[in-house]
Amino acid sequence: MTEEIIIAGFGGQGVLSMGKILAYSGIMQDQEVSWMPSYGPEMRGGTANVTVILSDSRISSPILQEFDTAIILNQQSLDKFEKSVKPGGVLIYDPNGITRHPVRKDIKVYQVDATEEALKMKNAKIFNMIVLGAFLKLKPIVKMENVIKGLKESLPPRHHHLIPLNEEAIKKGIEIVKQFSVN
Amino acid sequence: MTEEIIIAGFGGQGVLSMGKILAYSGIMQDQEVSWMPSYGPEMRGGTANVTVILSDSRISSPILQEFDTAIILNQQSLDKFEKSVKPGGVLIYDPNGITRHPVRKDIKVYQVDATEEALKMKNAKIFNMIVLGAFLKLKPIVKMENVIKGLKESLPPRHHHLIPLNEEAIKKGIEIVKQFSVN
Amino acid sequence: MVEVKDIIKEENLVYTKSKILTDKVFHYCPGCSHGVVHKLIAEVIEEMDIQDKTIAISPVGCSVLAYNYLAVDWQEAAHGRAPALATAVSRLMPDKYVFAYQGDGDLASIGTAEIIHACNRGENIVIIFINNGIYGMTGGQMAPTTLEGMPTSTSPYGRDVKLAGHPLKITDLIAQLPGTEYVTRQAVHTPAAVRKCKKAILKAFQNVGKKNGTQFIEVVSTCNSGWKLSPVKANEWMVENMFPVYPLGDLKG
Amino acid sequence: MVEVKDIIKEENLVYTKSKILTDKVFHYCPGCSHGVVHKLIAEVIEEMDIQDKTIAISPVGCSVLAYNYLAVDWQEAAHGRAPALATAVSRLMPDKYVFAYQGDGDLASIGTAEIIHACNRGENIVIIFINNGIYGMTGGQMAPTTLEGMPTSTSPYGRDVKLAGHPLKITDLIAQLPGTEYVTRQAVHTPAAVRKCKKAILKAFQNVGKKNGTQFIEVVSTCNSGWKLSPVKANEWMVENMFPVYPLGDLKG
Amino acid sequence: MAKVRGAIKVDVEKCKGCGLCVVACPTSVIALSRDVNSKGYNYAYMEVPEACTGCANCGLVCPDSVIDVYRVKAGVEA
Amino acid sequence: MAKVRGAIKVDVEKCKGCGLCVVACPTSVIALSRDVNSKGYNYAYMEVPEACTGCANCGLVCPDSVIDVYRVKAGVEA
Amino acid sequence: MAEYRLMKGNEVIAEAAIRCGCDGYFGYPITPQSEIMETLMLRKPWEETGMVVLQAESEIAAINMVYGGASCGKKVMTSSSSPGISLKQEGITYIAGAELPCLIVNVVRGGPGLGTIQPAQSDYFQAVKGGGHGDYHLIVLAPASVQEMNDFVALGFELAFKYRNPAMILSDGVIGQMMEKVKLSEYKPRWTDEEIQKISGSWATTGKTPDRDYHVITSLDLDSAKQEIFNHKLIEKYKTMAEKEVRYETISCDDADYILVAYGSSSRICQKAVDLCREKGIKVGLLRPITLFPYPTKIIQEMAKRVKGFLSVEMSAGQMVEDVRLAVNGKVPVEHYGRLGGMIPTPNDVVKALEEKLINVK
Amino acid sequence: MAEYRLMKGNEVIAEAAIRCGCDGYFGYPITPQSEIMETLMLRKPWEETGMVVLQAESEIAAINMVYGGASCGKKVMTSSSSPGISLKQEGITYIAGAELPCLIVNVVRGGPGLGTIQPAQSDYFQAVKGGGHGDYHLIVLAPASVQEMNDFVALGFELAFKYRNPAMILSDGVIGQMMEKVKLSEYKPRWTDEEIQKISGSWATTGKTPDRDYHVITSLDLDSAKQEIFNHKLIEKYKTMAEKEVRYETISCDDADYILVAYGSSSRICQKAVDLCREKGIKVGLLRPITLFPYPTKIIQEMAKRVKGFLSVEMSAGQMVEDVRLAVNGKVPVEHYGRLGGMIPTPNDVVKALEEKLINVK
Ligand SMILES: Cc1ncc(C[n+]2csc(CCOP(=O)(O)OP(=O)(O)O)c2C)c(N)n1
Ligand SMILES: Cc1ncc(C[n+]2csc(CCOP(=O)(O)OP(=O)(O)O)c2C)c(N)n1
Ligand code: SF4
Ligand code: SF4
Ligand code: SF4
Ligand code: SF4
Ligand code: SF4
Ligand code: SF4
Ligand SMILES: [Mg+2]
Ligand SMILES: [Mg+2]
Repeated sequence: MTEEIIIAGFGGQGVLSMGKILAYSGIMQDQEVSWMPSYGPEMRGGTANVTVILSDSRISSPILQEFDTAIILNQQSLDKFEKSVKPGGVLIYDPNGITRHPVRKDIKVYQVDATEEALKMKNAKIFNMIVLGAFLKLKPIVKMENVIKGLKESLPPRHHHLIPLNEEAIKKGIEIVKQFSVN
Repeated sequence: MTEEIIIAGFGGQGVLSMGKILAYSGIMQDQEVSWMPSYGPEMRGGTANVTVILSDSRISSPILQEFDTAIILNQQSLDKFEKSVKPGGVLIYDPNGITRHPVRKDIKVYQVDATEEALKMKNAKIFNMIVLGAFLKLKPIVKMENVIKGLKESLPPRHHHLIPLNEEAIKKGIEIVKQFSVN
Repeated sequence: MVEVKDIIKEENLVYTKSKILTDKVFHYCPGCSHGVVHKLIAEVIEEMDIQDKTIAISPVGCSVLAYNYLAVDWQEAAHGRAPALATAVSRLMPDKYVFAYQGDGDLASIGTAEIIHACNRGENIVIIFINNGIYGMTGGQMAPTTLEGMPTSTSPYGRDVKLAGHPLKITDLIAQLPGTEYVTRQAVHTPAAVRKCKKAILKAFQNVGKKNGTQFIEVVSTCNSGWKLSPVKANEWMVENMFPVYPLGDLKG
Repeated sequence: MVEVKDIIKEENLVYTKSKILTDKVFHYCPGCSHGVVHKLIAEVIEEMDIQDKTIAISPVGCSVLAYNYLAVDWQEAAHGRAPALATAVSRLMPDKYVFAYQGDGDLASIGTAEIIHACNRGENIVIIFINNGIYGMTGGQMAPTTLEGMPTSTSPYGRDVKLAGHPLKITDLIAQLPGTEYVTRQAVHTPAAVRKCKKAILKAFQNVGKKNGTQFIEVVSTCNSGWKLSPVKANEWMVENMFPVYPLGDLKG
Repeated sequence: MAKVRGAIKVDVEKCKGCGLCVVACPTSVIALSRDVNSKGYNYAYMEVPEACTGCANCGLVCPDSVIDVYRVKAGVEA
Repeated sequence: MAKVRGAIKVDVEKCKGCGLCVVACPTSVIALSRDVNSKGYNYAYMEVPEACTGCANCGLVCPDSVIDVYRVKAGVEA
Repeated sequence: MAEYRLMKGNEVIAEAAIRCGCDGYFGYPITPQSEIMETLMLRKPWEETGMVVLQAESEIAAINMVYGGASCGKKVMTSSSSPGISLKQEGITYIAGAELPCLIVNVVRGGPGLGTIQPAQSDYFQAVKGGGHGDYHLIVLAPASVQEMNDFVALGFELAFKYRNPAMILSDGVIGQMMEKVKLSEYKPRWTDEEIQKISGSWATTGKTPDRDYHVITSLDLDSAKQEIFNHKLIEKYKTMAEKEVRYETISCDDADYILVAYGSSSRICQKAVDLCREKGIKVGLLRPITLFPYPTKIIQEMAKRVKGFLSVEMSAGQMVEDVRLAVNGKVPVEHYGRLGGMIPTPNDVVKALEEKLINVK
Repeated sequence: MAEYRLMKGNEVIAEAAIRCGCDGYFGYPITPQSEIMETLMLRKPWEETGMVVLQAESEIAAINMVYGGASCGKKVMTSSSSPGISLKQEGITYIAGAELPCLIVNVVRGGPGLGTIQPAQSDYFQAVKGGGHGDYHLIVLAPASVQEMNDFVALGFELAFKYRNPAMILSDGVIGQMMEKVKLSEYKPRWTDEEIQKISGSWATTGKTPDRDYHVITSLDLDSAKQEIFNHKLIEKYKTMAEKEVRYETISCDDADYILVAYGSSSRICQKAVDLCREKGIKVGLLRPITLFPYPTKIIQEMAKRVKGFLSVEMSAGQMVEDVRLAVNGKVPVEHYGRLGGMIPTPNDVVKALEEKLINVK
């Protein structure tokens, strides 16, 4: 099994840490993983993306042009990465702020209203966990228990009390993700 | 014609400028010349030497291991360069301060008491011109008129009034150089 | 009652962007002091009508892309070396208005030798020194001007003066060099400060015309990203913490 | 009448070469100040009995071969970088007496950033700064400390301050850095000056034991070769011309 | 007697919502919108336009030079 | 009453004839020789040995550390 | 399992330094490697192992601090990225000339000049041929994974001390910024003074004790004859390294008709390209040099006897390809494929280049 | 006759700079090349041609002054010797990356590190392969006589401006310190502002006038795709140079069985070695590369078809020999003979090496 994922959005949306938790989850179930961010000069704003690979065997290139799954959190990223999803692959996006929606018909497209849901849950910080939940619903490649372990590893101990909240958010994501029909 | 010369002595004895005048004289009679000094960090004292080549044809290596003529002005230089004179070549030295005299019998050895003569002439600065005279006596490879021209070119104009004095010194050198018999 | 739409008319315009500024959107973080200082330089160039005589040198730092924003000829220096470039330009084209724009890492750390010697030689240039007490561009590392106890990514527990030394008041040293004519420390956190800072920049550029030495303007600045504060809070923090160490005012000239 | 041969006896010896000095003959020109300062450092090390605790850093300059003369462990720095080496040594071996020996080209020109930052960090080291106003080793070029009007091989008509700036009083800047504990300016042209200078060096080394900051000793020196004067005349010239610009005395501590 | 009235025009797409103009305004004219522009910033706007005197303080401090300030002398109001 | 008498020993081969000791000597003991050593330097020597007080000034200023200074307390001379 | 961590290559360098008993790190921030110093500062190893961590005023100061520290027989290191490494060249040649062990990490970004902060491999020549003046070489290790970022810190120090020669880890923005799972090394204590005496006691400046002559660390010899002898000593040292220290990895080379030669992040991409080729039925193998100096010349010479061609894949305009050519010496064609300026080749790009440049050539 | 002067190579560099209309020199003293700046200071060209001469605070400042001056379309230069050139590497790669013309003189001395101040040729790699980071090249000219020290100043500037690329004169202590007779160039006036407009008006920072967009001199492009395009532009430029600018001299090569390849002062020694060989009846020729970048690869490839072997003679541990090998590509043996650390080979040494390494090999 190899799953090649791109997660892309604004800096500050938790793109990198979502990828990190996913990768850690993979390690928890003894997989090979890689996490390769885009990086630039340190300026607030702008876009960020990370390529995450989970695999049962040695990972060759950590940099990819095509992905099994694209997790898309803003318009620029959608414009950039929609075409990079492998035929038959999955694209998950948060429709908030999106004016030009996905058009590909050879892939499976899903929406997750994570922004809205995070607002409802009154915690912007769990936005990315809701998105992660959506992904896990569609691609249950890591077990929830391993995600929780991954969270533990990637969060500093002083933030461990937030794990239940994160778990809740993931579950919310699993719950609210819905197919988007391209027409 | 090619004449390959080493001039060696203490820094301050005018070794480099003697070589320069000789080289300039060569230019004055349309020869090819090269002048290659030893160099080191800038500290008073120590030894200095310069390799001068005058030739009717293009000069290949400006650095030599063997010389037609060695002009030697102190003990260290004698110790170092006596063996570098080509068989049949010429070694000219000032015996002042020399305790171990030349020993080679396959070369022609000459003495010039330039230190003493310069003292007599009450001008330490012409010491090297006396030595040059000695050389020219033995190897009249440049004409006196070209030496004078060479002097003019190598001395800054404000020192041109010293040229007659230098000429006199050269003549003194021509006069006093004498063969030294190695036994 | 005057309506807003009646006020917003060409003929009533009293403040707008300098024509020296290009249309490009600053890449700076929201609220970054760099933008304000850029604007002031642009206004001075515009008012002095020296666009054709200005040669600007940008540093390596957040303002590395400053050349995107002011429509004057630019040279992009190596990190810390802007004063060397400026020296050559000013000597080779003595009638130009040459200014170097530098951050605190650029000027007071890697470029210490270059700034001291350019100022000591009294090069006829303007130095604009943006002291935000941090390395903005590379992600908020400690600068020589970082305050005691101030956390940065390379002093996560606060600058420990035992390990890293005290904040370097480089402007105080610069002021003592006979080559500098005008040395001042400004800020741009309030409208009044902005006005004063602009006057200082204007004076510096005007002085360059008289060729009496180096003009040095430190602008005590915020890097809200590096400081991990909102822009407004960053200004407050600066007033409270930076100003005591880097008091505003003219040091010379 | 006591005969000389009766006086010259082991038991009457009152002054001789320090045991820390090796048997090698200094490569320095006759009368060069470097020799005197070497001797004083040797005497201090001997008197403090810290040969095994001393780590010396030599610069690139005439004193590049200083390691031939003092029997302590030496590191030969790159030109201008002695303070960086000294910083690392002192931090990695905090109980050592680390000193860097630097010329004026080395310290005040190419090495400006390194000396300012080492002093600003307050590294626990001694800096011995030989200011002879010239680049001795490379044949007498202008140094940052060369006096106005002073001829050198790169200012053959005398230093023109319009082109080259004023002599840089780097020690004055150093004294203002909070990291320095003791900053003094000495000379070695007379027996009295030699005695004073030695006291300063002793104090500096002793201070290192207390770890309160950087010790900085400028020795206003002659380079008779570079100055093209006899050693005796060079001392006179120094008193007349160097001292007014570089007045002797403690600047700090 | 004439009173000075002002107004500002914010380049909404270029405003980064830093809020510096908000605190700089002596008459509390400006606020940040709840809406965001296409870059995701809550841009500045005149919340209390009638209080604006056209003093240009907001323009002076705006790091992104996105505020134009206008001023007129208006007649006394009732 | 005891008078202090001194003497110096110069390492002639290592002396560079700089003359600094000559001017440093308060009692003008030292001069430079007319002879040179093997390096060509006119080395220092005691020209007026009886004037030496062993004050060590010469030693202090000698850049090449080639002067040893000796001192004794001697009886008053006639 | 629990022993694995998910970390960035840069973070791992810092962690590995602490764990291998490094005595001192001296650096200056630059993207994409600032996390090395940041991680160290966060970890505060001075409280734990006594390791010194200092942010220097510049790369030049940093490399000269390393010079000073290495002179004391200490395990010291620095890290930077391309422009900073260019600034260190004088210091590096001094350290090589003084025969000192130390570790230098270059997390390469695109050049020339300020260039870009994205990954590149265009500093190969500088690292391998000598960017500083004079005849010297660094030991150059090219990690291709985060795990190797860990492993090569200790290995770099080991080789550096074995040969009294500076070692460089030539990494790039990909390996520095990416996270992978990594098994960190066990903690090794820093060397005690006694151990330093044993290892480097014959030359290190630790203070002259009565039982030994004083030590001098220098790269200077004004006497050219002696300087030449010293240079020959260096040459001999490099020869020994070439005999004993060459490291490389081969993947699917045994039956290969064509060999991709690639190091670091390029080799990761080439691994996938090998798979793609094999799927297509093209017999391709990958030679991954691990030591770039000494270079795996012999294995290439041997391969050259039986393969049809080599393709050197580098994120550069063609640098390592020269070393491949020098090894192959005309036996079979050697071509180069590269992406530049921070761009990263794709496995498909590599396959295409192989076909165009070597396979489909009449 | 009267037009000939007897001058040191270093002095000639200074004189040639003034005469070719150089606008500015920025340097820092270092042996064996300090005479360049000293001669300039004595000549005071600022009074004569307006040329600026400035002693910088360091080599780093000097190269960055050159960077600033070159950005203005001015003819500017610097000079140094090996350690100083190492310090300039960051500046050099910036200048190459910003595509600026300038002249850099390296009067090479022995390394590594502080090494010796005697002549050497061990900076070949640094000059030719790129001592700074990133994919760039300098135009490298190797004078073998004082006359060429004169000629290559103007030539260096000419090529630098033609290609908007930094040019380097790679000389050494022999050529810098020796005097030979030299015919100095005629005085050419410095370019006027109008001429600069014509030559460099499309890019130089001379002040933004209303008739043009403003100019930016930079080597930065954060967008890797654009940076890659730029890198390809550089590669194309270097290819053009390789086609058009290769310069070399051949002596007695027509009937030669063996070719000595040597540049700069080594070539002078090899000239004599050729004579010695011919006296002995060995047919030897000398190929003297004048441009080291671009390298005379083609002529070597041609020669390789008919000669029995090449000997690269360099005052280095074997650097240029790699370029000879790359050209010969295995056709015939290529060997290296070198002296190191400031030592200079003798013609006899060269003959002996030729016999041992190439002729008497079974
Ligand atoms: C030689 C070199 N070293 C380091 C860097 C990395 N670098 C880029 S900007 C910067 C510091 C920026 O800080 P500052 O000068 O204070 O400017 P700011 O971003 O705060 O405005 C550094 C270290 C570089 N580009 N080149
Ligand atoms: C990087 C570098 N630049 C220049 C030099 C040449 N150099 C050697 S010593 C020196 C200056 C010496 O002057 P100073 O520091 O004043 O020492 P002094 O000889 O006067 O004691 C210079 C420029 C060098 N060795 N390395
Ligand atoms: S990082 Fe700091 S200095 Fe840089 S743009 Fe952001 S706020 Fe400004
Ligand atoms: S050149 Fe000057 S500093 Fe150097 S040894 Fe001679 S007198 Fe001393
Ligand atoms: S112009 Fe003055 S009053 Fe009006 S919004 Fe701006 S700051 Fe407020
Ligand atoms: S100061 Fe400018 S950028 Fe900031 S919120 Fe106000 S208008 Fe927007
Ligand atoms: S001071 Fe020393 S070296 Fe100089 S003359 Fe006197 S004894 Fe000789
Ligand atoms: S010891 Fe004193 S009195 Fe005697 S020679 Fe020396 S300086 Fe003169
Ligand atoms: Mg800053
Ligand atoms: Mg000096």
